[in-house]
Amino acid sequence: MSSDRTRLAGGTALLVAGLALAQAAFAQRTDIVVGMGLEPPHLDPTTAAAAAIDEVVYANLFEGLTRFAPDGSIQPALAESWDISEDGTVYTFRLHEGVTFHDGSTLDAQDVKFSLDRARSEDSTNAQKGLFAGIEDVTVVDPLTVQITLDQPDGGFLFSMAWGDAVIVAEETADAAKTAPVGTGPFRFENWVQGDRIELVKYPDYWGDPVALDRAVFKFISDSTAAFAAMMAGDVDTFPIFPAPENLAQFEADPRFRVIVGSTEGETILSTNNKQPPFDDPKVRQALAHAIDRQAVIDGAMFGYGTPIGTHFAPHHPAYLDLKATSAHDPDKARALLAEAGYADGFTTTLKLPPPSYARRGGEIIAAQLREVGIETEITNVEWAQWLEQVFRGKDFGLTIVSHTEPMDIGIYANPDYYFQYDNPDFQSLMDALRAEADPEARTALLQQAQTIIAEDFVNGYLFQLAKSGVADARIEGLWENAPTQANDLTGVRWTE
Amino acid sequence: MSGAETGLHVEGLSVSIGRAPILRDVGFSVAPGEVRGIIGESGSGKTMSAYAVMGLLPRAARMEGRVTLGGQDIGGMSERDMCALRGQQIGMIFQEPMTALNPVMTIGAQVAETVRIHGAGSRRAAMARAAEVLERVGLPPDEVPLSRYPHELSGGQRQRVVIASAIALRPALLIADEPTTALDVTTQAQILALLARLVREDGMGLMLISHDLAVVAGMADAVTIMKEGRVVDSGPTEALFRARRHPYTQALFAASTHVPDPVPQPPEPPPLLQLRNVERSYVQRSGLFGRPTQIRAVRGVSFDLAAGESLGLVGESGCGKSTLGRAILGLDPVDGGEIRLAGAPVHAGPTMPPEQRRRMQVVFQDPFGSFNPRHRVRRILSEPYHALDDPPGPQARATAISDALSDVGLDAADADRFIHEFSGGQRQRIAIARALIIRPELILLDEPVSALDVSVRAQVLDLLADLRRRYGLSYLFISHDLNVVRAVTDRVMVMRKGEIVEAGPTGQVLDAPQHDYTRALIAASPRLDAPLREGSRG
Amino acid sequence: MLRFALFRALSLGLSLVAASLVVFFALEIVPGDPAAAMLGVNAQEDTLAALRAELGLDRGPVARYFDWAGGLLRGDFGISYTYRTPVAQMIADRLWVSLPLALYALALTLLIAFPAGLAAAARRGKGTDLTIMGVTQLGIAVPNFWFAMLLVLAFSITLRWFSAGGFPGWEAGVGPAMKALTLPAIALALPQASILTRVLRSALIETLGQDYIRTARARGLTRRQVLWRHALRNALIPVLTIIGLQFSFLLAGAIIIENVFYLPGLGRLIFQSIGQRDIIVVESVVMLLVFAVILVTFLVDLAYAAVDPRLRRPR
Amino acid sequence: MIGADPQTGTGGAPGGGAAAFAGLWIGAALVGLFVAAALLSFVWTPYDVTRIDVAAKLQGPSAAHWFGTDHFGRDLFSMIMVGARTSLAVALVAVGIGMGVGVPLGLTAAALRGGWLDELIMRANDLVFAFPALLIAVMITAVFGPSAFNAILAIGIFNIPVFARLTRGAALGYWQLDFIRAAQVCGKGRARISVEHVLPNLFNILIVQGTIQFSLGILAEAGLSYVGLGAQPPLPSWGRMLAESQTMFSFAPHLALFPGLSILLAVLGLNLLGDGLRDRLDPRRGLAP
Repeated sequence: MSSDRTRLAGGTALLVAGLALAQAAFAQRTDIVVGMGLEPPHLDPTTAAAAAIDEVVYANLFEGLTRFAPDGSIQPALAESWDISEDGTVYTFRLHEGVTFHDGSTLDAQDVKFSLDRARSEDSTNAQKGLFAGIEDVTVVDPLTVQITLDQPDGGFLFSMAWGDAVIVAEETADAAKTAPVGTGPFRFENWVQGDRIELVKYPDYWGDPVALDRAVFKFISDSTAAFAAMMAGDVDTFPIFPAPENLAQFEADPRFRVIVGSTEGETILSTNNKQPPFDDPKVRQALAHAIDRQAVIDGAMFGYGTPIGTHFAPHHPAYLDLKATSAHDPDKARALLAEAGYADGFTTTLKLPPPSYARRGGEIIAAQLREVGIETEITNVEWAQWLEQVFRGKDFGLTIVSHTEPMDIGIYANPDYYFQYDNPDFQSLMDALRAEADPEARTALLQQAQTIIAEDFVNGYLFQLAKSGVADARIEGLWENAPTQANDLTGVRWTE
Repeated sequence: MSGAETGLHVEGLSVSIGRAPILRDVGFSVAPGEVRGIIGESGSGKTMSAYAVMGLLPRAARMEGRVTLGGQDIGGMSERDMCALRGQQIGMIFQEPMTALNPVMTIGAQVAETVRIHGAGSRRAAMARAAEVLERVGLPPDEVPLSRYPHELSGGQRQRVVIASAIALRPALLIADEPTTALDVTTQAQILALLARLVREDGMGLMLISHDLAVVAGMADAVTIMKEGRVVDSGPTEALFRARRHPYTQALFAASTHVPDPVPQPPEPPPLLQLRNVERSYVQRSGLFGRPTQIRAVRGVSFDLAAGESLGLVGESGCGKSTLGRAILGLDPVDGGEIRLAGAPVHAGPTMPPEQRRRMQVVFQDPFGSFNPRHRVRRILSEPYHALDDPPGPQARATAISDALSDVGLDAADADRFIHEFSGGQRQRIAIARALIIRPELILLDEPVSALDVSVRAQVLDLLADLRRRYGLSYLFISHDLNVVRAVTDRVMVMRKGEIVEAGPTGQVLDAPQHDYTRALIAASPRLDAPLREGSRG
Repeated sequence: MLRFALFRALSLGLSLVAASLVVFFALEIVPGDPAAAMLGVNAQEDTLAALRAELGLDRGPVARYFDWAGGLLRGDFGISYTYRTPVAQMIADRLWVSLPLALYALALTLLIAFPAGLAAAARRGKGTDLTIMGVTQLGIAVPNFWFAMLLVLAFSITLRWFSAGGFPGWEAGVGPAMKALTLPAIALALPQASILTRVLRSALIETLGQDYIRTARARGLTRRQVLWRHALRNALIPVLTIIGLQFSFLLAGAIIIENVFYLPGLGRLIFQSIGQRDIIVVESVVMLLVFAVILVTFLVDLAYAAVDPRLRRPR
Repeated sequence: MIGADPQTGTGGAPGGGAAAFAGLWIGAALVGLFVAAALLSFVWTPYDVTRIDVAAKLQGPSAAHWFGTDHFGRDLFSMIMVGARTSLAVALVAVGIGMGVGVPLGLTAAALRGGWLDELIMRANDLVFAFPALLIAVMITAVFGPSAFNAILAIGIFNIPVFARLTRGAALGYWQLDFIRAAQVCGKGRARISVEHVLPNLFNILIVQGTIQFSLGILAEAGLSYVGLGAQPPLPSWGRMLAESQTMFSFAPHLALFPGLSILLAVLGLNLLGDGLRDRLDPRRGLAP
């Protein structure tokens, strides 16, 4: 469809919506404007990493075999149920009946096979191709049954299938998904005014429980001030991840708004280049850890929102171990450790900061704290693209601050090529063991052991768990409190008055 | 001078700006049909008197005295009433026709504006009236359409447009402030004739302001001579010219007719400057979208200038005399022919050898643009040393500078002053001193006295003659003023459209011109003895 | 005339070629890989290579320059790396915000500057003049983004007369769209109007000192008539120059204001594209803006001729 | 960030006399104040601007903190002082680049007026002029990353054609004058005449334009820092202070007030000074009677 027609259609729809709104002036509102900081580059979650894509389409437009529930647990989605073979390598999924795509075609097992094969193929551009690495074969048993064979047991397979990158698309529409996504969710794509907003409308033939909203608009406001103004002026109904924690107090004080503070999977860390001298010396890393006052960072950068952590693990997870004491704030000890390591006069290193305010503000505070113990930092603010290029791929950095938002990602410490370049064979074999282990209690023990190792090796400076601090009109209910994955699931959202 | 009901009467007019008096007790009158010449050198207050009559004095000025026009007291009139009066009762024309017209309005609209502004008819009627008036001033619409813009007209044509807009409503009084000063002599004669005709036909009073006695002499019935804001002499033209009662009047006459003592010529001098078939053209682009056109400014000019000779080059503006001067100085290359100085060819540009450079110097017309305002006189005078291979040391230099200054009648102490501290005449003396300091053989004088008042002009001409005598200099004297050329040159060449049309000993050429153009030039030149020759006028 | 037009067109074309070379090769060395930016931290090397091939990034810069420049000539700006939509389409959408905003701000600028400049020139040295000059002095000195913040605080957050930003799109109607552009246009226009007022005033005062003004006064025109009939048109030349510069500035330089009001305009597109290393978009937008500036300069040249007959072709 | 056109500028102060005089002195006083603050900040500020004291954050103005504290508990007054240093230094060096490159280019173009080098210089100028300053800055920072140095470079590059055009235009006027011709008659070359005769006469107009570009530079630096393309932390900069405090504007107005007013007053001061100098050092004084 040409964009003119799109615009025309959008205009008509808006007009209709406006009329409907006028008629039902006192009735329940059935539309919502959701504010987001970043605009997605496109709308195909299976070919890009951008969180913004999932924040629009996850659970709203696209669905996978399984899904994350608001509490982070794994729930069935398109798969009604599943069986796992004794040895844990064969998964048989039973699909819901009567599921249709937004173009009217019916979802069947062939679509599941296509989606998974596409994601793991040679020329796949799936950003999380690793999720599918264990799949050996996907077979269609019958139109509503699909069988997936893994090369080895994987305790996290259902979890992997819940990711936005693993949603099910139809072969006919997959290539057009970037600009005209066709999924199975309760909302279908309607319009995208680039640079401003994306509009979704209710899909009447949705297979699951009908949703309360008729219309959802995602509005992109990258500037925190503008975000504040937009909330205050009523242009936006909710900002699930409000970019400026400093304004939350004002919203809290205003009865029109409700502040929703939950947790995310984002471990915010002072990432340290373990291969770059002097950080290859554990004493230096330990000094670094003791130089940091986590609470000051949380207070200064996040205005108090955030949970301090002592290791790379989400505090809300049952297996979490509180190891903060290992790296308690102690500048004197830090100085002593530096002197022991031969840096009595301190040293100078680089601190590269990506755009989010936790990094930019946190970086300034940490730079000041490090200066107290004699470590000078040269701050460089970088865009994400540069961060990926220089820091993540080029490993050209001393320190950086970043929030690792993938759920359950302690496994990155087992990859010696990962950008902070921590290479510990003990930890690596521990992770291998975890991967093969299905017993929950044994897994917890292994996970706690892993947490302790990286905390005591002071691999990185562990700062805090990123809070999900959102704002919403007080009359809206059903928004996610926590963020087990990057999503704005609107299926349960409704206006109360 | 009887009835107070008609004409302009100015009595006891004093004007001051701040605490500085500009006019002091000025009085004169202009009867209907009368031409009143107001004469004075720069700063005499003649223009300010005109502004006082027009009510166009600067805002800061304070005025006292009585000004009446046709019995009406206009001195104390409100601005509103004066606006109604200007253009209707009094018209005024100005010195600089090139800038006196709005460049973005057609000439028809500007003439018609006088009519429209005083409510005399519709737009259409006003344009018709403008066409009539323009025809009357010698710009018939079928030759010069009303839709022309000022830039498409010559200076003389523009001045005619200004006159048309001033007389469109047949005012009782026309004020002309140096109306021909910026024009060539032939054009000047035409404009003066036009003004005389209009005065006669309309019975207007004309207040003709000029620094040039000769211009006024041929036109005015009565003359008022002003100096430093006061009237020093006044009376009917013939009587005043004959009597020359006031010392200042005498001085003015003396300066205007001044001829320096002749300089003896050496016998059989060798040629110093030789030009053979010199050609010079330049490309002109008219306007933003104009097609560039080749202008042949100098066409096949040949002449010899002997050592110790003063050679005049006369012609009207645009005839190519300045272009030729630049080529001789080696500032511009020639496109054809050859220029030789002391036998060696002159090449333009930095390749010109210093021994050639030091043989000639130049004095320009503009006493303001001729000097770097940031430099002291000492540095200005030192500049020609650049042309020497072996410039003198500081001691010799200081001596040379004070000598040069005393040669031109200035004080050695002036070397430490900046140029803006000097008057126009003093600046021309400094320019001469600069030209003199390296003792060149040839000095090119490009209109050196045109911008000077007559009394100063006479002194500078004396100085030039004196220096020539003392140092055996040769002059190439470029001028548009026949009287000046007659006073200071041995031989003269008449130039027209890039060609020399006549050349010969000065007296011979000016008294017995052979070429028509020379004759026309001489006929157009205003003559100081006009009122005396023609006898009294009506 | 024809020769001049050809010469002008040729020099315009050469400027554009030079500009395109500068833009392309300056941005060619921008660090950062659009493919990496799209695929994020967990991307695998083969995935990245596949994407780069898909985007045509595996080819040499010279080949890509000719692709891009050749496309520009045909009006084909290429395909955005990140959005995978035609760049021309994206630019057209954004232009529908930036261009009206620039025109709106320019209209406000003219509406403020002309009366103010004329009033100040007419009453030179009087109270009106001093007041206008004082206010414009402040107007020039105030950073426009700060002024924009103050406007949002006053009119959006406190008074709630205008929305704090965003753009409903022209399909929402001309009224709402213009309303959304009002505060940004004011924020842009105030400093520009201050500059133009001062330029107009000094041009008028300079013109009022010309000989032909004296001639006109001698014809009996009042000060006011002289100002309107003679001074204004002659003062337009420097004013046109500034208006041309201002339009270019408003079109290209509104980046900051677009950020404050989160308007989906060209300026924000540039920032966003740089962040995503969508270099082809950056190159095309920069080229478009440069083209606009060159074009405006050319139009201002033509406008001179309309105002000043001396610059027209001689008859 | 416009008004850079050399031919027109922003006009003289009204009334000429008293107002211009007052403007000159008010301007000089404001500029002097900021320069003094900037210089003083090298040796002394009330507090260390790099010291973060989160506990003392967001305090309003008080005797201890004259302008209050920011969201990290840093003393705003100290930051304004150091910010003055950043702003003035960036703008000054940028003007220096513009003059240092633009003036020689303009002089050369005027000396060789009509020649191919003149044409080349002026076309190159037009090309640079076709890139709005912000675009240059965006491109430079896209390539080299944001820093105060790159901001200087961007503003400096933008200044080059401004000075080149101004210099050429004014120099062309002088090349028409007879004293240049007199110097040529004495055998002086174009280069020597440019330096000896033309350049000194351009000082006044260069000073005036320099002042104006200086004020534009401060605005530009503020704008660039505001969008994050200017001076990087921890070095305080007025524009970044505004950007960082923007979200706190509604509950801590002093954070936006003082940096904003600082920019306003510094630019105002420079403009008043420039206009005053323009009236004082009328560049045409030497040219016409």
